[in-house]
Amino acid sequence: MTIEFCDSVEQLMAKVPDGAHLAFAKDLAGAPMAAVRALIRAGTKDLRIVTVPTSGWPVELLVGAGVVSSVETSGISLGEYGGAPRFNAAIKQGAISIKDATCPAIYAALQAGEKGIPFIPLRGVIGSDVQAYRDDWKVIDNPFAEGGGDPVLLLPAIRPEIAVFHARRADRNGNVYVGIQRELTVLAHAAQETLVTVEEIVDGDLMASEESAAAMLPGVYVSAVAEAPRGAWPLGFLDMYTEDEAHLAEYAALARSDEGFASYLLREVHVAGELESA
Amino acid sequence: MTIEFCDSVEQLMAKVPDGAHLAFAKDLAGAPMAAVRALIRAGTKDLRIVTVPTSGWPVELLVGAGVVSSVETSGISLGEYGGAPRFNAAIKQGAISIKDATCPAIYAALQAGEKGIPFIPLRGVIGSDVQAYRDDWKVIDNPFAEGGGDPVLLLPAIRPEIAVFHARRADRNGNVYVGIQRELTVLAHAAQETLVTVEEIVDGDLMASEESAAAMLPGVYVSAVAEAPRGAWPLGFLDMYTEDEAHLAEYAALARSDEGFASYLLREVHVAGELESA
Amino acid sequence: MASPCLPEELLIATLARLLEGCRTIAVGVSSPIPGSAALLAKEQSRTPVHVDVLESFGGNSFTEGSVELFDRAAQGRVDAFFLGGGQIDGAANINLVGVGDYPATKVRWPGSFGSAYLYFMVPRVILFREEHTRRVFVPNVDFISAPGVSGEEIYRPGGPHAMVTGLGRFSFDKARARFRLESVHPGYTLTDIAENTGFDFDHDDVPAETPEPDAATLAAIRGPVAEEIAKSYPKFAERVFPAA
Amino acid sequence: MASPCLPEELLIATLARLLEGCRTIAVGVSSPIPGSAALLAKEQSRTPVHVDVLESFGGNSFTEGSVELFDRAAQGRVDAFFLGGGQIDGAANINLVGVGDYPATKVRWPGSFGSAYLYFMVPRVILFREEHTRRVFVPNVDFISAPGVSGEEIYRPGGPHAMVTGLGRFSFDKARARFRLESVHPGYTLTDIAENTGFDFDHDDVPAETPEPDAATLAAIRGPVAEEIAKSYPKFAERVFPAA
Repeated sequence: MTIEFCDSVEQLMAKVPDGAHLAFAKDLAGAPMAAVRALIRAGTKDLRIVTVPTSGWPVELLVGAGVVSSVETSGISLGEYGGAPRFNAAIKQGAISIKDATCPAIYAALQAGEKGIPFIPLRGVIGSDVQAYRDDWKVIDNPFAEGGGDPVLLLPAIRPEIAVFHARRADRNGNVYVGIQRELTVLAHAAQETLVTVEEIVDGDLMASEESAAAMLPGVYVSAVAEAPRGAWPLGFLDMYTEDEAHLAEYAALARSDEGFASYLLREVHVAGELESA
Repeated sequence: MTIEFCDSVEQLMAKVPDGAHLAFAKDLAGAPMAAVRALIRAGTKDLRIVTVPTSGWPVELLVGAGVVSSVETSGISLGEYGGAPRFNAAIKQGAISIKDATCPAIYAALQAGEKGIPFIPLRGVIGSDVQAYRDDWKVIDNPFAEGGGDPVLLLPAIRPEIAVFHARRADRNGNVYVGIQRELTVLAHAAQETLVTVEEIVDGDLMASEESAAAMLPGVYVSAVAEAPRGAWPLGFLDMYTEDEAHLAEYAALARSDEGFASYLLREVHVAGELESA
Repeated sequence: MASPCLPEELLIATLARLLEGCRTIAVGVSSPIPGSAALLAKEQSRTPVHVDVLESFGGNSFTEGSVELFDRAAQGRVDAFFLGGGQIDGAANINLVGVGDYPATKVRWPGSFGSAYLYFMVPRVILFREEHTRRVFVPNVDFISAPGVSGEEIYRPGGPHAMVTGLGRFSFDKARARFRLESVHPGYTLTDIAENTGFDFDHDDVPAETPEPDAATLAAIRGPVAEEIAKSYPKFAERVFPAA
Repeated sequence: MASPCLPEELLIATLARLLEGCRTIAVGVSSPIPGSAALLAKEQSRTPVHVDVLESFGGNSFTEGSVELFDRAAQGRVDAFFLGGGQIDGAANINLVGVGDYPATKVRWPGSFGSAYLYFMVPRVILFREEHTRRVFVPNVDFISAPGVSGEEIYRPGGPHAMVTGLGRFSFDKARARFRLESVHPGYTLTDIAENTGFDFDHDDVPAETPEPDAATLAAIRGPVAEEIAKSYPKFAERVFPAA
C-alpha cells in the first residue's frame, strides 16, 4: 500500500522482471510509449503480454525489439498506419506465441480477476477458431439450463502480474485520473502491481470531492508512478496532444524491413533515450 | 431508447405493473422515498423486490403497506433507528417470502445480468445457511481446478424488470448523475427498465466533458425520469440534505404496532400524498 | 443541380436502408461509411434512433470503457452493428486474423476484435466490405473469427442479416447458410459479381439494380450526415464531401 | 492528569493490538469502536496503514460502489475486517439473521450482509461484540450467516483470528474450531465470562488481565483518533470523547 514515486520512467520500468506477465490497455486509452521505450532500454526479456483488449504501438515496438515471448490479444493494429509490421513478422516466423482472443473475453476474464473468481462464463464465441485454438478455455453445459444442453464458454480469470498505463495526472497519494477510460480501473483492480506514467503529478487530493472521485483510480491499486510529460508520444493522448504523424509514418515505412526497424530502434529508443535519461 | 419525462412521481410509478420484479439500491446510494409513497398510493400489488445489496426504509414501507410478496436481500435495517419493524413482523408471520443473500452475491449476480451471462461463480458462502436455503444457487467443482475438487458457488444472473432510484440530477437527454454510487450504474445496466427520480432536471449536456461523463449513467439505460425535489425525504440525501430525525424517530415508534403503522401510512402516504399530487 | 451520386454515397444509402426500424446502432472503429449510414438512418427515421460511434468521445454514450459495448449488446440494447472481414465465405464465416495456416499465418491481419461475440449477440449484423474480389470472398475462410451460423443448441440471438460490397447487396438465409444477391450496384453485372466471388450464392436470373439515393437522401448525406461524420472521420469527410 | 481509561478506550486499544502488522484495514457500517481501533493502529504503526471506513465519503477510497470492498478482499488487498453477530457459537459460526426457525424467525435481525464472503476472504477477521451474555454466545447459532471454519477442500484464505467482547479477549484455533480466552478485562473474572458464555472455551487456570492502554496510547485515542472518528461517527465521538 506504499506508493512509490519514481524519479524517472527508467526507474519505474526497472520494476518489471524478466518473464513478467504484463498488461497494456488499448492505445486509445493511453499508450505508455515512454515506458515501452524504457523497458526496451532496460533489456527486460521474455515478456508475456496481454492486451486489454487490443493494442498497437506498444506491442509492435516490444515485439520488434525481441523482448516478448507471447502475446494474448484481440487485435494488434497501428490504426491509420496499417498492420503492425514487426508483430506480423514475428507471427509469421513463429518467433512469439500468440493467443488470439476476442475483446469481450479479455474483459470478462479480467473482470473475473478483479472479482477473485476462478473463471467466468461468456456467451458467443463457440464454434469460432478463436475458441478452437484456446485450450485454456472450456465449454460446459449451463448448469442452470432446464433440460440440459445450452453449451457456454468458460474463461479462466486473468490477473496480470503488472499493468502499465499512461494517464493524465496523479496526486501525491497516487490517486490517478482515468476519466471514462475505465478499462484502466478494471485492469488495475485485476493486476497484482500497477505502474503508471502520468503527464503531471499535482498537489491536492484528487479524491476530495465526489464529482472528482468518480473519475479516479484510487491510489491503493497503484504501486508506483513516474511523471512522463508527453509520455504517449509519438501517439496522441486524449485531448492533450495529437499524434506525431510524420514520426509515425516514418516508423511505418522503416519497420517494413529488419534494417529499417533496427535503425529506428537505435535512433529513437536507445540514443534518444540515453539523451532523455541523462 | 426514448426517454420519457414524467410530470409527476405518480406518473413515473404508474409504469410499475402488479407482480413486477423491482430493484432498489442501498439507502445510502439514494432511497427513492417519494417513489415508494407513490407506488403505495398506486395500489400496485405483489411486488417482488431485490435489494442491491441491502435496503431499509423503502422495503420497510412497501412491506408494511402489504404490496410486497417476496424480498431478496443481504440486509434490511433502519440504521440508527433499529430493525425494520414491519418487515420483521412480515417475516415472523410468513406474510412475505424471503431470500436471504450476501452482498457480494447480489452484486455478482447483478454483474452477470449486466454482462448477459447466465450465471457467475463466487468464492466463499459455501457452508453457510445463506447458501443452504438458496435452492436457486448451485455448487459445482471448479472445472479449471487441477485434480478436481475445489467446490465453487454458482449464482444465476439477476436482471430486474424495473430498477427505481433517486439521483442528484438528470439532463434533458436522460443522462443521470450517479457520482461514485456506481451500484446504480450496474443496476441500471442489468435492469430491463430504469425509473429515476431526481432532485432536479438541468439544461445542458451532462455528458459533454470527459470529466463530467465519468460520473454519469448514460440516458440509454433510463426509461423515464421525474423531478422529485427532496425525493429521498424523510431520509437524507448525500450532501444535499440531512435526514428528518424527528420524523424517522416518530415512524420507528409508530411502526411498533399495526395501528401505529396504519395511522402513519394514512397520514404520511395517503393524505399527504393527495395534497402533494393535487 | 446536385452533383452525381458517388460510390460512397450509394453505399451509405444502401446500408442505411438495411438499418430501417433499428432503435440503436453501434459502429466500430475505422468505419466511416457504416458510420455515415447509421447517421443517415437516424436522420431519416421518424422515431428516435441512438447511434454510438466507437472510440470517438462525444460520438458515443459509453462511460465504462469499451466493455460497455459488449455488455450492452448482451443486454439486447444494440439492434445493429457492422462487421467486415479479410476473408468472408459463402456461409458468412468471417476471418479477421490472417491467411494461411494458423498460428504462423503468412499474412496477419489485426485480429478478431469483438466479432466472435457481437456476431452472436446483435440481431442485425451487416457485413460490409468494399473490395469485392476472390481474395476476399473465398470458398472457405482460413480462420473463423466468427461463424456465420451456429447449431440450434447455441444461444445466438444475433447473426448476419445482409452484406453490402462495392458491387452489390446480398441477404443471408440463416437456415440454409447461404447468401442471396438482392441487387447489383449501377455499372456492374451479375457476371462481374460471380466472377469476383469465390462461393455460390442465390440470385434472380436478372437481379435488380441497387437504387441510387433520391434527392432528399443525397441532401441528407451531404448535409447533416457529412457534418456529423466529419467529427469522427475528418479525412474521410474532406475527401468525399469536400463541399460540406 | 489524564482521566481514567473508559471501557470503550480499553476495547479500542485491545482491538488495535490485534491489528498490528496489517497494511490495509476495512471497517463496516455502524462500527465506531472498530473504526477507532483501526485508526489507532494506523496512528501507531511505523509503516503506512490504509484504513477504509465504509459508507463514509472521504473516509474511504472506493469509487466503484460498495462492491469494491468485496472485490478488493478477493484480490487480497484487505488484511483485516471486523464482524459481529446476534449470536456467535463456540465454533465461531456467526448469525446475523435471526432467532428461531428460519425463515419465519421469531426475532429477525437485519441480515447477513457481506459476512458470508468476507469471513472467507479476509485473513484477519476480528469478531467484536460488546454484549457478552448467553443470549449472544450460544451453544449453536440458529442460522449460520457465515461458518467459523470450512473443510480443507474449500478455498478460504480468511477466517476468524480473534474475538473481543465487553468482558475479554479470545484467540481462535481454526484446526480445533475452538476459542481460547487470552485475557479478562479489568474488573471481571474468568467466572464472569464462563457464566455468560454458552459454549466451552480453552483458558489458563488464571487468565491474564487485558492491559489498559498506556499514556501515549490513550493520548493518541483521545487526540487524532477521536478527531478522525468524529467525521464518521459524530454522536459516538461526542459521547466518548467529549473533550476532543
